[in-house]
Amino acid sequence: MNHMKSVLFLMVVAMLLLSACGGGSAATSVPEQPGDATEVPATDAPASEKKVVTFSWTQEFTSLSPLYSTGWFTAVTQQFWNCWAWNYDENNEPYPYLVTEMPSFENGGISEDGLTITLHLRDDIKWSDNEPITSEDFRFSWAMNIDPKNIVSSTYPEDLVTSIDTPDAQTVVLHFDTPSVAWQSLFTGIVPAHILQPVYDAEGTLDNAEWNNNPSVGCGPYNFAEWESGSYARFVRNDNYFDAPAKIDEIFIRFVPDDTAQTTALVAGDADLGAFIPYSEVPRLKEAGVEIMTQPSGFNEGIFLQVSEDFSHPAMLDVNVRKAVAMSIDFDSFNQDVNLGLVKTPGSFWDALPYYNDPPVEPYPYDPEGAKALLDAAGWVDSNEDGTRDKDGVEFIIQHGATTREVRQELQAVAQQQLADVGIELEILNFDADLFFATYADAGPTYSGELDLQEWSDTPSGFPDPDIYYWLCSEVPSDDNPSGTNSFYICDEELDALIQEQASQLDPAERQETVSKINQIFHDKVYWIGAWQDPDVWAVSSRLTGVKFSGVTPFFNITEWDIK
Amino acid sequence: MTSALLQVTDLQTRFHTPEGIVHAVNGISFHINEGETVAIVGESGCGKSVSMMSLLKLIPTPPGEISSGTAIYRGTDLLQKSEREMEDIRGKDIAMIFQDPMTSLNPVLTLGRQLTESMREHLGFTKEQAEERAVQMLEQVGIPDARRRINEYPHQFSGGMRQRVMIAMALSCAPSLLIADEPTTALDVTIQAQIVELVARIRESLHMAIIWITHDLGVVAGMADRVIVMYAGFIVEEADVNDLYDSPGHPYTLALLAALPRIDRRRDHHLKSIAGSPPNLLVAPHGCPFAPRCEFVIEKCRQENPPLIQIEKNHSSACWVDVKTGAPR
Amino acid sequence: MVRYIVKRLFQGLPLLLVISITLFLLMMNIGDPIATMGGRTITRQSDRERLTRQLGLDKPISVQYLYWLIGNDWTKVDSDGDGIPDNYGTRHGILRGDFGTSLVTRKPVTELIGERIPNTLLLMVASEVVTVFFALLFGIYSALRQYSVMDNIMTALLFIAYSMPIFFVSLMSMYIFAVLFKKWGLPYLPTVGMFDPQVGKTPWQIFIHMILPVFSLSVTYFAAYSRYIRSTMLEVLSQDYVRTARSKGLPRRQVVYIHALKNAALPIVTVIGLDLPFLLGGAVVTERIFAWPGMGRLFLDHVSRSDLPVVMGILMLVATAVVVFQIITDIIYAWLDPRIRFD
Amino acid sequence: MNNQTPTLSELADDLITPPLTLWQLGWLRFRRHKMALFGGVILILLFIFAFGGAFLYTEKYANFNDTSQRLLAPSAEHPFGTDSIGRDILARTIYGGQISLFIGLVSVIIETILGIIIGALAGYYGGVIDAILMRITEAMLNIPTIFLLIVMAKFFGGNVPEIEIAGRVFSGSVIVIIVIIGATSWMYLARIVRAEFLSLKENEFILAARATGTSNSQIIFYHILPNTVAPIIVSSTLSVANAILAEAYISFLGLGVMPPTATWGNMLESSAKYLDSAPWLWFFPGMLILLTVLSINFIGDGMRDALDPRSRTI
Repeated sequence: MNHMKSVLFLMVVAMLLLSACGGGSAATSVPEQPGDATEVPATDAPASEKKVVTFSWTQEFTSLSPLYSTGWFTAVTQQFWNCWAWNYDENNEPYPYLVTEMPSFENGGISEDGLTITLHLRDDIKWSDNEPITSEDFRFSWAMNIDPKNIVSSTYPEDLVTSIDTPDAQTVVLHFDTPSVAWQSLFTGIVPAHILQPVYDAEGTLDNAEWNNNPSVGCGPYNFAEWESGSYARFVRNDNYFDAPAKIDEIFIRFVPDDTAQTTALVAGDADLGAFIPYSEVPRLKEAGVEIMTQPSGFNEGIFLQVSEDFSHPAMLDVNVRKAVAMSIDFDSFNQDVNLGLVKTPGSFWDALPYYNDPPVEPYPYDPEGAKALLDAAGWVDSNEDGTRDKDGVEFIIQHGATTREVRQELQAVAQQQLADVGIELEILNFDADLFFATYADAGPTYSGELDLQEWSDTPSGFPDPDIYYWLCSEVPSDDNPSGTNSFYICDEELDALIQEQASQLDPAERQETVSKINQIFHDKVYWIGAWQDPDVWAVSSRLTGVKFSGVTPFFNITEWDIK
Repeated sequence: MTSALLQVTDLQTRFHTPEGIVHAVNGISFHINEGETVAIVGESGCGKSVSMMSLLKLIPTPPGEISSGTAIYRGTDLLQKSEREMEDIRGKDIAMIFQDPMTSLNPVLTLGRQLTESMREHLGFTKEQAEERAVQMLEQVGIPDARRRINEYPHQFSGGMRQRVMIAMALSCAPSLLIADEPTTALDVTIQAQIVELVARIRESLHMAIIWITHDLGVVAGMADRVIVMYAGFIVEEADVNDLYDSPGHPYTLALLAALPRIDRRRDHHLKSIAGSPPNLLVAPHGCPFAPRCEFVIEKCRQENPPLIQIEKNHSSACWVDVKTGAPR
Repeated sequence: MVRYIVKRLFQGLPLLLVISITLFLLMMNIGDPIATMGGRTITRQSDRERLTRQLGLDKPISVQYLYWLIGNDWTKVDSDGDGIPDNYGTRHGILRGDFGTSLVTRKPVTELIGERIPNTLLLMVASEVVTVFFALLFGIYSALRQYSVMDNIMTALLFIAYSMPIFFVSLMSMYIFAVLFKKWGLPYLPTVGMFDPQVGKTPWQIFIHMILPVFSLSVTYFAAYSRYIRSTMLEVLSQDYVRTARSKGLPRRQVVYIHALKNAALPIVTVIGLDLPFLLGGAVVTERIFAWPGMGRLFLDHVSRSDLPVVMGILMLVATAVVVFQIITDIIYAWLDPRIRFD
Repeated sequence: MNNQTPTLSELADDLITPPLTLWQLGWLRFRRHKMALFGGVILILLFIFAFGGAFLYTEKYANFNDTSQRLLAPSAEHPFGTDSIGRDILARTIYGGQISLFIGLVSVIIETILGIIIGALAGYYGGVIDAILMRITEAMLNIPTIFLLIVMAKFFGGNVPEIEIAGRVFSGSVIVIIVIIGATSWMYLARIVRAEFLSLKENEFILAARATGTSNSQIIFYHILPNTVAPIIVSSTLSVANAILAEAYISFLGLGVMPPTATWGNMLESSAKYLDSAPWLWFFPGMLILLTVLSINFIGDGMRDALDPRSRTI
C-alpha cells in the first residue's frame, strides 16, 4: 500500500501521460469503429478505380427521413437516396419520375372539379432491396405524415388530402375537399411501407424508427452508407436502382461549419461541391478555378414592411412614404459592391418565376432626391432641424430588424446611412433566428409592432408554385390567433381575396393573371422591397462533368455526373 | 592546541532585496575544534543562522550572496566547493538540525524514507541496512516502538518527538560537525531540557563537534565549551563559557546576561530587557552597530566599528570600552 | 471512505436540482424552437400548433420541468389535439437516464452527446496533457531559476500567452501555419475538421488536424498552469523541509522531484482535477473556429435553435461531472496527503 | 511579473522594517514592479487611443460606410484598412474601444457589488444564509462561464431597444452584455470576501464593536469591509481583463453587442471569413484586446504583489 502510494506520488506526471495514452488509444481506435476501416476510400483498393466525390455541407442534416426532415440540406440530400413522385429540371419544370406522366386536366389526371387527382405509377420502380414501389407506399407515406402519433416536421400539404384510394399497385387516387394548387408539393419523398409498417405497428409511432437516421432502404441512385454526426456522411451507388445507374461510385458529404472552411476545402480541392456559397467567397473560388453555378430557387432577400394602424410608425401608413423609403436605399450599388455583382435587385417577390412575374415588375430606382420630394409632399419635413424629418411632433424614426446574418447587418448599416441622408432615422436591431421568428404568443420581435422593416429571405411557399399566404387576413396574429404568420399586420381586402383565389386555381393561365395582380399590388402599395435575388449558389469543382442543378430538386441528374 | 576542524575567516553574506542590500553577515571569523561544542548567541536577526547556512551553502542565491570569506574544513574551503561537492559534505560530514521540528520534516514522506535517504546516499546502504540503522537511531534518541513508527508520517508525532527524529536523522551518517540551529526554541521548557541532554549524551558517544545556535544564553550554559556572541552580523565577543558568564567583555553580552533569569538572583530582581531594537541591516554598517542601544557608548563608537580584539586569554571582545571599568580601551 | 463518498454525492444532489431548475427557467426564454423548424421558410400555423402540442411545449413550465425530470410515462398525454389525454407518455425523465429527444434532430440526446463526447475528450485531453506537461516543465524550470534571465523572459512570455484570447491565438495560428506556410511553400497544417475525407479517418489525419486546435487551447491554459506551478513550487521550495532535505546532502534531483514536487503536487493535482470536468463541455470557441465536431459545437448548434433537451443535457452533464470530479479530487487529495484521513 | 521576493523574515530571522501603511507599502512595491508600471503605461495609452481618438474622428465617421471602398488594405487614408462595407477600421477601433473598455469597467462594478454583498452576507451572518448563498455560488461555478454567458445572452436577447446615453445611441445589447457579464462573474469575489469576513468577524475589534451595540450594517460596512479592500481591489482589477475577454468571446459568437455599436469583440465576429484575404480585419481589434488584457493583467499582478502578498497566483 505504502509503496504503491509513493509510486503514485511520483506519477503525478505519469498519471496525466496515462490519460494521454487514453486519448491516443481513442484516436487509434476511432477508424475501426464506424463501419469498417476497409470502407474508407483511402484504405480500399486503388482509389483511381473508384470514383468518389466530396460535397461540403455547411449545415448537418437533422433527420434523413422525409417525414421528419427539416431544413434545406436534408431535403437536398434526399435526392441521393430517396425519390420524389416527380422531379424538376434545370428550368425548374416538373417531369415525371415515379409516375408515368404529370397529372393535368388534359390527361384526366386532375378531375374537372379539381377535387380528385390520380397518379399512375411506373411499374418498374423498386426500393434498393428490390421490393417494388407501389401505391401502398404512397398511401403509407401520406398516412404516416398526418398521423397524430408521429411528430413530423410538417403536415402541409398532406393535410389537404382527405383520403387516398389505391385501386391497384400502380394507381394512387387523391381526394380533396377543395381544389388546391399545393398538390404539386405532395410526395416529396416517400417512405417504404414494408420496412416501416412493422415498426409503426410495434411502437405506435415512427418517431424513434432507426430508419429515420439510418435509412437502410431507399429508392434513389445511391444508398445511404454511414453518417457520423458532426463529421461526415457517405452514400454509395445503388446497384438496384430502377433507372440508369449513377456514374460516380460514392458521395462523401463532409460537414463544415462555416463558409471559410468550405471555401478552403473547395480551393484546396478537398471538396468537389459546395452549397450556399456566400458572395464574399466567390472571387477566391473563381480564382482557384472553381465554377460558380447559380440556380433560382424562388428565394429573394427582401424587406417586409409592417403596415398597421395599430403598430406601425404613422409615416409608414402612407404609401408615398413607403415608396420614398424604397427609393432611398441603393440596393444596386450594394449588390454590385458587397454581393460582387452576382445578383440583381429583384422587383418582385416572384422574381424567380418569370411566368408569374409577367409583366415583369421593376424595382423602385435609387433616387434620394425623388424620395425627399415625396416625403416633403407627404408632410414629413425636418421642422425642428435635428436632421430627422417629423410631422405633427412625431419624429420619423423607424426600426429595421433582421437576424444576425452578417450580410443583413451590412445592408442595415448601409440603409441606416442612406435613410439618414434623406432625413429618416433608422434604428437597427438584430436577433438570433429562433428569437426573431418567435411567435406572437412568445412576443417575438416581429410581432411586437416595433419593427417597421423586417428583413429575411423568402420564397413562394410551394416553389415553383407561386402560392403565398403570410398576407392573408386570417394569418394576422392576435390573442385568439397566436400562431398567425402575418407579422406585417397587413389585412388588405383586395389582396386577401386575390391570394385566396389563386390558391385554388389549378389552371395555370388563370392563375398567372391573379398572381400578376398580386404582384402589382405588392409593388404599388410597397408591401415588400426586394434587396437581392437569393438563388442557390453552388461551387463546382472543375473535375466534375455533366453537372446541372434544379432549384427544387437540385440533384435531379446526379446519375449523369462524372469525374473527368 | 589541536588543529581546528573548521576555520572560518572573514565570512560575509548579503541579500539583494528589493528594499536594498541586507548586510546579514559582516566578515566574521571563528574556528571550531574536533569534538568541541561552540554556542553562537544573539538576538533574532543578528545573522547567526545565516552565517551557519552560508557555511553549508544553503543560502538561496539569488537573492543571497556569500560575498567573501573562507571556511576551511579539514583542509578544503567549503565556500569554493561546487553544489555537487557540497552535497557530499552536507549530512555526511556536517549535519544540521533546525529550529522548528513541525515544519522541518516533509509531511508527505514517511519517517523511514526521510531517515534512510541520506544513509543510502552517503553511505551506500541498502534499503534494509538503512532501515535497520534508522530504527537503531530512533531508539537511541528515545523513540519507543521505533520499528513500527518508522512507517508513520511526521504529523503523527509530537513536536519533541519530531525534534528527536530530526536529531536521529542528522546523526545517522555520524557527522563530525553538527550545527544545531536553535533546536529547542520551539519546544516546551521540559522538552528543551530533554533535547539538550540528548544532544550532550550523543556528543559523548560520537565524539562530534557541535555548533549550537541560540538566542538563550541559559540553554548553552551547561554544554558549550565556548560561546560566540553575535550582533548585527558581527561577532562582538568570543570566550570560554565560564569566562563569558563571569566577566563579560561586551555591553551587549552584559545586557543579554541581565535579561536571563538566574537561580542565584533575588526573587524581586527584575529581568532587564534591552532597550531599543536591533539595527536596520539595510544600512551599511557605520560605527559600532550596538552604539544606539549601548549604556557605555562613547563618541568613538559612533565613528568607528571596534575590531574583535583579545582582552584575555581565549577571550575576545569588540568594544572600545572596558565594561568593567567603563573606561575607553 | 464509502460513507464519505455517499455523503458527498447526496450533498451534490440538491445542488444539481437547483442548477437544473435555474437553467430550465432560463431555457424558457432563450428562443422558440419551432420558429426555425420550417427550414428556410416560416413554420406554418397548423404545423406550429401541432408541434407545440406534440412536443409538450404548450404545458406550463412546471409540468415541462417535471416531465423532463421524471418523465411522463406515468400520465396520459394528448397526442392528437382533441384536448383529451389519450396515450401514456414515452419519456422516462433525466433521473432515469432519459435525457429526452432533440427537438431539432429527433434523435435521443444521449446519442447526440455520446457521438460528440469522444471527439471532445480527444481534443481536450490532448490539450490538457500538452498543457500540463509543458507547464510542469516550464513551471519547475523557472521556479528553480527564479530571477534568472530565462525566468524573467519566460514570465513575460507567459503573461502574454495568458492574456491571449483563444480566438486570436486560433486565427493567428491558422494564418501563420496554414495560410502563410502554404504561401511560402512550406508544409502547412489543415485548419478545419477532424480529418480529410479523401484520405479517411486515419490516426495520422486526426493527429495533424488536432495540432492547431490543441495548440490554441493549450496556450492560455499552459500559461495559467505554468504560473501556478511556478508559484507553488517556489512556495514549496522555500519550506523548511526542503532546507532539511538539502542539509542532508541529497542530490538536487531528489530534493526537487521527491521532496518538493510531491508537496507541490497536492495543489497542482487539485487544480487539474477541478478543471477536468470542464473539458467535457469542450471549448466552444475553439471547436467553432476549427470545425471540430465536439460538444461545444453541438451546444452552439442547438442553443441557436433553442433545442432545450440537448442544451439542458449538455449543461447538466457538465454540472454533474463537476460535482463528481470534486469528490474524486477530494479523494485523491486525501490519498496523496497522509495528513488527511476520512476516519 | 510575479515578483516572488522572499520577505525578509524568510531570509534572515527577523528584520525590522520602518512602519508603513498598507497603501504606502503597496505603492512602494507596485512602483518597483516594472511590468505593472509597463502595463499601466500601456493601459493609459489605450485609454488615450480610445477616448482621445474621438477628437480625431467623429462617431459618424466611424459608422460611415461606402461599399465601393470595402476591404481596402491599410493605407495612409485608412491606417487600419476598411471593413466589408468600407468603414474605417481605425475609427471603429477607437469607438469600439470605448465600448469595450466601458463594458469591462461597468460590468466589473456590478460584479464587485454583487460579490461584496453576497460574500459579506454569507461570511458575516453564516448559518443558513451562508449555506444558501454558497450553494448558489457553487451552482454558478458548476457551469462553464461561456455556457452561462451564451444562455443568458439568449435569455435577454429577445427585445433590446436602442438606448441613448450622453447624447450617443447604443444598441441596448451593451447593457445586456454588461449585466450578464456582471451576473456570471461575481462568484470568485464572493468567495474571497466571505473568507475575509469569516476571519475578520472574530477579531477583537469587531467583537468590541458588537459588544457596544454597533448595528450589523455598520459593522459590515465601516468595520470589516475597509479591511478587505486590498483583495477586493486586486480581484476586481483582474476581473476587468476577464470582462473584456468575455465580451469579446460572446461577441465573437455573434451573441454579443449588436451593430451598429462597434466593440472590439463584434468587429472580430465575421472577420474569420477574411482570415487570409483581409487579415487587417481581425488583426487590429484582436491585438487591441490582447494589449488591454495584457496590461490589466500586469497591473493586477503588480497590485496583488503589492497589496496581497500572501495570495498565490494562477
